[in-house]
Amino acid sequence: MHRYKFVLYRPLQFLPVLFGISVITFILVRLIPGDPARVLLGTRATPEAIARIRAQYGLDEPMLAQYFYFLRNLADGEMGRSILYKIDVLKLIATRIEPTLTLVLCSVVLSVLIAVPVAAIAARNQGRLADQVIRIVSTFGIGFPPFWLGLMLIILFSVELAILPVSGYGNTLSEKLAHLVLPSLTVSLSLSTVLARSLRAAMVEGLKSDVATAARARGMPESIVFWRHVLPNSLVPTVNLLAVNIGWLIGGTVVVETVFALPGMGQLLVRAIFSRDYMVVQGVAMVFACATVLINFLADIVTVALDPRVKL
Amino acid sequence: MIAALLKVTDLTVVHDGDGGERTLLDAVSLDLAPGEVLGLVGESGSGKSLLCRSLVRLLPSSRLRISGGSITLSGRELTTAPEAEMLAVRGGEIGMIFQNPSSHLDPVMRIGDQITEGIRFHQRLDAKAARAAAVDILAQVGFPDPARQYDSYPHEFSGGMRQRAMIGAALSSNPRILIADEPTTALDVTIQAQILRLLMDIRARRGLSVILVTHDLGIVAQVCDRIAVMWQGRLVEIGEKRGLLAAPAHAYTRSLITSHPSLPEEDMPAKAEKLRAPGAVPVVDIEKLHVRFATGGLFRRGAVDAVNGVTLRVMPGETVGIVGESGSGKSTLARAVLGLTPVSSGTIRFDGTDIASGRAVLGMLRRQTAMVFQDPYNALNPHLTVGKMLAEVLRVQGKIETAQIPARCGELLDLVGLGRAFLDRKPRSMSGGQCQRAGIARALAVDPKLIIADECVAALDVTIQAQIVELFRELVERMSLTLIFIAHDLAIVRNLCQRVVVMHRGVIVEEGRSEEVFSRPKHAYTAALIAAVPHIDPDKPLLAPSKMATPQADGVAN
Amino acid sequence: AGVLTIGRREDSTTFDPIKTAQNIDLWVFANVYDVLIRVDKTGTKLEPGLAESWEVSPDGLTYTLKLRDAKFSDGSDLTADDVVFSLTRIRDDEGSLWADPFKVMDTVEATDPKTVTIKLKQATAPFLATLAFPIASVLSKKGFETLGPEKYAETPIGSGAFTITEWRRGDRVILAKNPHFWEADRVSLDGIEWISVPDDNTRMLNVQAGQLDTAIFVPFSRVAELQKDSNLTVHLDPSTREDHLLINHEHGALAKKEVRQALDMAIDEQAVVDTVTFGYGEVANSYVPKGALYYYADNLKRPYDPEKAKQMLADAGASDLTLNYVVRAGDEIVEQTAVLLQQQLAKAGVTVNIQKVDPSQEWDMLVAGDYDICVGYWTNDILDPDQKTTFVLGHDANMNYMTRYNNEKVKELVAAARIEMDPAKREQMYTDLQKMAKEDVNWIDLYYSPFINVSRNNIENFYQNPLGRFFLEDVVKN
Amino acid sequence: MSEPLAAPALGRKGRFRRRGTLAAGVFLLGAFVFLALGAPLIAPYDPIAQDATARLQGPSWLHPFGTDNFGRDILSRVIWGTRIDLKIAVIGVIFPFLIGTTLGTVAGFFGGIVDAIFMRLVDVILAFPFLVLMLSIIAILGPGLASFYIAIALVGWVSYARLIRAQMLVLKNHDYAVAAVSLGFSRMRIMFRHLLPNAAAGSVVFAMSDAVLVLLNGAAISYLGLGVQPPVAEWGVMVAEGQAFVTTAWWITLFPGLAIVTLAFAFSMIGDGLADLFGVHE
Ligand SMILES: Nc1ncnc2c1ncn2[C@@H]1O[C@H](COP(=O)(O)OP(=O)(O)OP(=O)(O)O)[C@@H](O)[C@H]1O
Ligand SMILES: Nc1ncnc2c1ncn2[C@@H]1O[C@H](COP(=O)(O)OP(=O)(O)OP(=O)(O)O)[C@@H](O)[C@H]1O
Ligand SMILES: [Mg+2]
Ligand SMILES: [Mg+2]
Repeated sequence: MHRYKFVLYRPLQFLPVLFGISVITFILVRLIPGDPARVLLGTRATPEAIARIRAQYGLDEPMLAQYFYFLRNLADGEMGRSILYKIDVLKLIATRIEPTLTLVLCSVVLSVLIAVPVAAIAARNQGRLADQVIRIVSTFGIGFPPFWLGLMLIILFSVELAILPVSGYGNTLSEKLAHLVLPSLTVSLSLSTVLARSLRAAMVEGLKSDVATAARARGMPESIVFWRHVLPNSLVPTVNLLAVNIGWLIGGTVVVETVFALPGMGQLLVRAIFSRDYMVVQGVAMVFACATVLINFLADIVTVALDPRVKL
Repeated sequence: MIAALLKVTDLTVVHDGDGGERTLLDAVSLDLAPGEVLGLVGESGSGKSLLCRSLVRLLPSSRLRISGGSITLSGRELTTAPEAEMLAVRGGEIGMIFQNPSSHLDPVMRIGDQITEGIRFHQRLDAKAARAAAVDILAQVGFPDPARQYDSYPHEFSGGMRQRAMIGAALSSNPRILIADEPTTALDVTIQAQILRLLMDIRARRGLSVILVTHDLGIVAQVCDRIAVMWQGRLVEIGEKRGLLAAPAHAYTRSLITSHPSLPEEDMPAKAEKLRAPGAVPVVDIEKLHVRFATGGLFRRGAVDAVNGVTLRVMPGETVGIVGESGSGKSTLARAVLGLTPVSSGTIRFDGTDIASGRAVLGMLRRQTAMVFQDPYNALNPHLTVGKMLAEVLRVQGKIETAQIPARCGELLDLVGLGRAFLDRKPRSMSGGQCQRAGIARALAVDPKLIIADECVAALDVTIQAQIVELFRELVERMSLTLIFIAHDLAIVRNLCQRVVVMHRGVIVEEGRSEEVFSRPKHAYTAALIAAVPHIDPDKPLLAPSKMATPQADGVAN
Repeated sequence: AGVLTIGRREDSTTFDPIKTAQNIDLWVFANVYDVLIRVDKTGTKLEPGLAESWEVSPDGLTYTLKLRDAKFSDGSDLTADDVVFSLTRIRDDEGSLWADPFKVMDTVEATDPKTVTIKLKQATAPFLATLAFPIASVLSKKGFETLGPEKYAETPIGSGAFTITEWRRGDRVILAKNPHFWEADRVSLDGIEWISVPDDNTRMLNVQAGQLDTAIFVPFSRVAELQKDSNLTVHLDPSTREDHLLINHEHGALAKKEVRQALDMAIDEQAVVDTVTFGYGEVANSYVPKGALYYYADNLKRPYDPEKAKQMLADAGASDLTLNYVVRAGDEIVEQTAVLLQQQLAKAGVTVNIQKVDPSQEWDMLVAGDYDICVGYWTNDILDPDQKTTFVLGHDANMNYMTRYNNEKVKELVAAARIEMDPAKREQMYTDLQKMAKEDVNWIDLYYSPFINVSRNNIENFYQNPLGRFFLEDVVKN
Repeated sequence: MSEPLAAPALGRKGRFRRRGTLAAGVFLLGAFVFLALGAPLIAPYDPIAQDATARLQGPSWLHPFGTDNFGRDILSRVIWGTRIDLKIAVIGVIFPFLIGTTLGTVAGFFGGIVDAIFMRLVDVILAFPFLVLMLSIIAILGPGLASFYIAIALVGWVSYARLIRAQMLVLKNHDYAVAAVSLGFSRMRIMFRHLLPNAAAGSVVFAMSDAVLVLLNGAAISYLGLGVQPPVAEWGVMVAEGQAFVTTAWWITLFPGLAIVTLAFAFSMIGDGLADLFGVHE
């Protein structure tokens, strides 16, 4: 089983990555002009009030000292306090993490569910009408901004047909799932396009490959050739593509969360950036980064599982 | 003659291009009796593979089409049979083995499952029974531990084992006819011999009919009953092998036979004279060379001793052949000599200077040596025309003035027998042989003292092979080159080289004048190598059965 | 009966009244906490809240408030101690964002369990109005001490009409009717959900699809369409919001009054009202909002006259004026105004360079004086004009709302008006201030606009007063 | 053994079909370039001229694509927008391409410690929430195209670098690379003259789909309020601004949206065509 031994040491490589991300976020958010104290106080701010708030959150200290506190907190498993919400950042994130996670998860599942059959149809009808139609439709999927697509989906499914909730998240599992259908669909429409294109290309190659020829020469019908030989061989590059895109996907949830009023981390992040809630930006960035790293790690495991040749 | 099992009459395959039809198979007729082995030979592109694929109606492109003739299998017409019926014929009646097992086996499916798949589909067995049957087949094709090896993946096997697995897959559905399209071209001689023997074994055990496609007349001579010769889409000649080899009717068959590089019977002492006087400085002087490659990951480190203590001296003007099975360290040795691979220990002296002693030496080495690579396509930059490529080398080497570069490029092409028209060609539009010549021209552009040719003919057609060998012979004579010629084809080395070095697992097991080594091999391994070469004379049988070691399934591919 | 769902742009940030300055929070406080003194529905008069009655000493320094019998949502009695605790906390807590307006309090004492006595350091006319501010909500001292500040800020104990049962962060705040509210029989709803739906379109669609009962922050562009929907009622409730164009008086030619006047004339406020507010706004003629206390209706409205403006600029030697217009990104209204003003000013020969920046950066630039013009808006927190007047004209720490406007006479008048206790005299003073500001063009008043909310027809009495308070205790859901 | 010689088995008709895709893509792109260059002549109105009498009008003969809330002609704005959007797509791709290709080439070629450091850097950037980076860079440098380009370049190069590096790792072991070493060519020459041209095909194809992603990123940034400065006509901004009117005046969003899709289509056709031509797949 030594092909999987990277599972043991790969996590060590996360550390420098997360460290790098913490440093960059830390510097970056503080380079942005704007002052959290001022945002907090609003138009009625007075200089004394601002100075008081800055002192209270240690914003008047030198940057290096602030970073040091940040690291020290991190070592204690804390991420500091939100200036805007006045609670611990980790607690805050804990209340917001679920919708984002489920959205990403549903989107990935849905994208794969869309991409595989679509790519299969396109590849098996390469160059024919079905293929061309899929190509054209998928270009639309990629070309229209998600905030527009999302709105159109709401108008169609929630207002006109009234079969799905307009926005928000739910309380029970089934409610949540119902609320996630349209957001995931919005994300999937663009993600699945990317996946389907790559998958189709791999499948077209696969159908022409020696492996397929050999299977046909053994008398295997086209369906077995496709599903048992071509598809498994096409999945590896697609999984990698998915992994690379996951960061982008997680980032992309921001817009979708806003359109669909999902109380997730993307919304939290945008509001935190605009109100210069440094600790929250940092915390969310770290969580996003961890998620990305973790998902890439999972993708590596899946790759190894899918392709016995791969060694990492 | 026994009633034919398979009968092909006037089979014609055309290609529907935009410029009209092109006939690829032109009224080919042949038949195959039960239990018979038919050898199909012919130059590259003559339609051998196409013929095989036509038999099971698996044409490589939708633009190809069977436009006439008939194929009958036990009296059943196949050209018009419905697709569903063909599913049963493919695999069930006619099994196929392909040239390149690495690409035809599904890399992500277990070897055993690929065999089971056919069994379950054709024989409708349940999973358990199918598995048992597959294990049985694996045992039949020579897997020493089939129950365990069932669960292995193709990449975990050596090339020879993969070819066995491929044969196993073809046998899985118990066909009556086996079509083997160049099943051994990618393998080295010893493995080739094993595979051929396995095929014959199976034929004997199962009473299969076999169509064996190959380039190598030696192979057909050894294992076939009848031989069919193809040339430019036509079947130009077919007949019982002895008769055909003794009295070839067609000009192409004759040229095939003459260009077949067999090991000569007697010593050829003429070459000995050319050895230079002793005392001259050796061009290459290798002493106790070790090249070790680290393998594995962080926790389980390992190492391969690719070259394990080689000492070798090559004198100016000498032609030295290095032979040995795949993986024996030949290429590594060559690369080390040219400073292309880091050396673990030992010294290499070029013209008396240690090449590890500084950049200057390396520079000199690069200006006085050149390498010709095994794979003619990969060794040329696909983006450069032959002319640009040569000009660049000449410019970087700076041995002649810029103004003379174009003229020199032309000369180089003349030297390797390519027309000047090739200056503007890119590798993609050239045949393998032409690419190889361009590669040689590039080596000559350096104006080297030493050329190392690493298996530079292995990938070529016999006829082209013969041309290239001839070219080298000429060059050595005309330009007083020193040549190190690496190959696993013993016959060629025997023809070209004065001295031969036999490598096995990173060490030199035997070394000496060619004629001596070949006629009186001292080392058992050398003997095995020589014995494994299929002779064009059917009466000189391939490899005595006793020599057939059981193959080991240890070969984890690199 | 029933639970009222309200869609709004953002979720609350905290329920600790002294730790936020965001309307989004204040508007919820109003129905969770009660205040001593309330502002009425018109937003111009004070009325009793938790304080049944109050007395102000003739020197204006001592306030005596009599508390009514009221209970917190946990059933405990509301006492003078709670009031003392709440008011001193605003002044003294180190995390308080509102300490400044309460620094004027010298002592706050519970003279008996139902009486609170506040002594001021100096007479301050707007003090009562300040007590009506949601910031001055009365917290439960005992509750605060047992729960601790953090927990209390999440699920507070108040004495308002509703009480918080759950806060799903980022999503919604769920309120239930407070049975202990002293006016409990006035309340018809079982509860309220404040739901955050950041996207304007989505929020409107939610109401249209019947998934929300009401939505606030209806964009001007959607009013006409929503009015056409027979299931919906669009509420255009008068507000104290005024949009204005800030001018940096310290930048070159802008220091000249004539130049600023010329700019005012170059701007066609009516066009802004028509284009940006779709006609739902009204041209502003004073910094005091229309309908608010002491608003001077006859204040000067400078006519739109680009030619004259051009002439005046030329006379002032500023004919090739180039202005750096800082625009807050992400605010549709502000961006649209910018596009419009740019073109209008161009007609008077003024080149306007738009510089779009994110909101907190905008604020930095204003503070640093790194701008020429910039659109801002203000909504009153309290009914007294003093707060805004001080910020805008009174030369306090804000450089007169970052305009750097400087007129000593105005400054003195602002200070005098603050301590003038006679309403008639005060009104005159504010009228003068409005005239003077207009003359000096401290900024350019653009327009007043209503609060626009939409509700489904089964919702009755959904109303927001000009200070932004929702009277949810009166809402009926059928 | 004849397989490698034969170019992909294609009839002339097949070749035409593929070339046709490429040609159609190039033609479409050419049309956009034409619109961009000829905008002053082609556009019927001034793209920023407001007309209070013609606000929010639906498509008509006078205004084929309708007008927006300032009475500006959408058609003219879409045509003028071509200038900005082509620039965004091109610049937003070229810099990441150049940076990514160079870094990827060097990392892949040298391997070892250089490559290890490089890969960690790539990991960091990949794991870094794109939006945080984008928003903060725009906030630091101020909104506007320049910041957008810089932000895109800082992030976008990673994809190219990864692609090229992977290719390099394979190609540098190819015989022709080894041959180049043995002929005494310098590393620079080998990396950039011999290996890079062979490694770049995949990236060029990817660049075509990347161009679309860049445009969409621009639109998303505009949606969050930090796009191009008004009153400049840019498709993403137009779609984002039109959001307010999407249920009442659909034409404000639809036409610029279609423009993005059409340009996307052109790029993707070119990408597909190039992929077939080079024989690479994404
Ligand atoms: N898919 C295809 N489309 C068009 N022509 C093809 C195709 N496949 C093969 N051909 C042509 O058919 C002819 C016969 O090819 P085939 O592969 O049968 O040769 P072969 O004798 O097997 O050669 P080799 O020994 O090199 O394998 C060649 O001229 C080849 O160019
Ligand atoms: N870069 C490398 N890393 C690790 N192992 C290597 C490397 N190159 C070669 N080897 C190993 O070194 C051994 C000798 O390889 P080499 O290529 O020299 O053999 P060869 O005799 O040239 O074989 P062939 O006839 O197949 O070309 C093999 O076991 C091979 O797996
Ligand atoms: Mg063939
Ligand atoms: Mg080798």
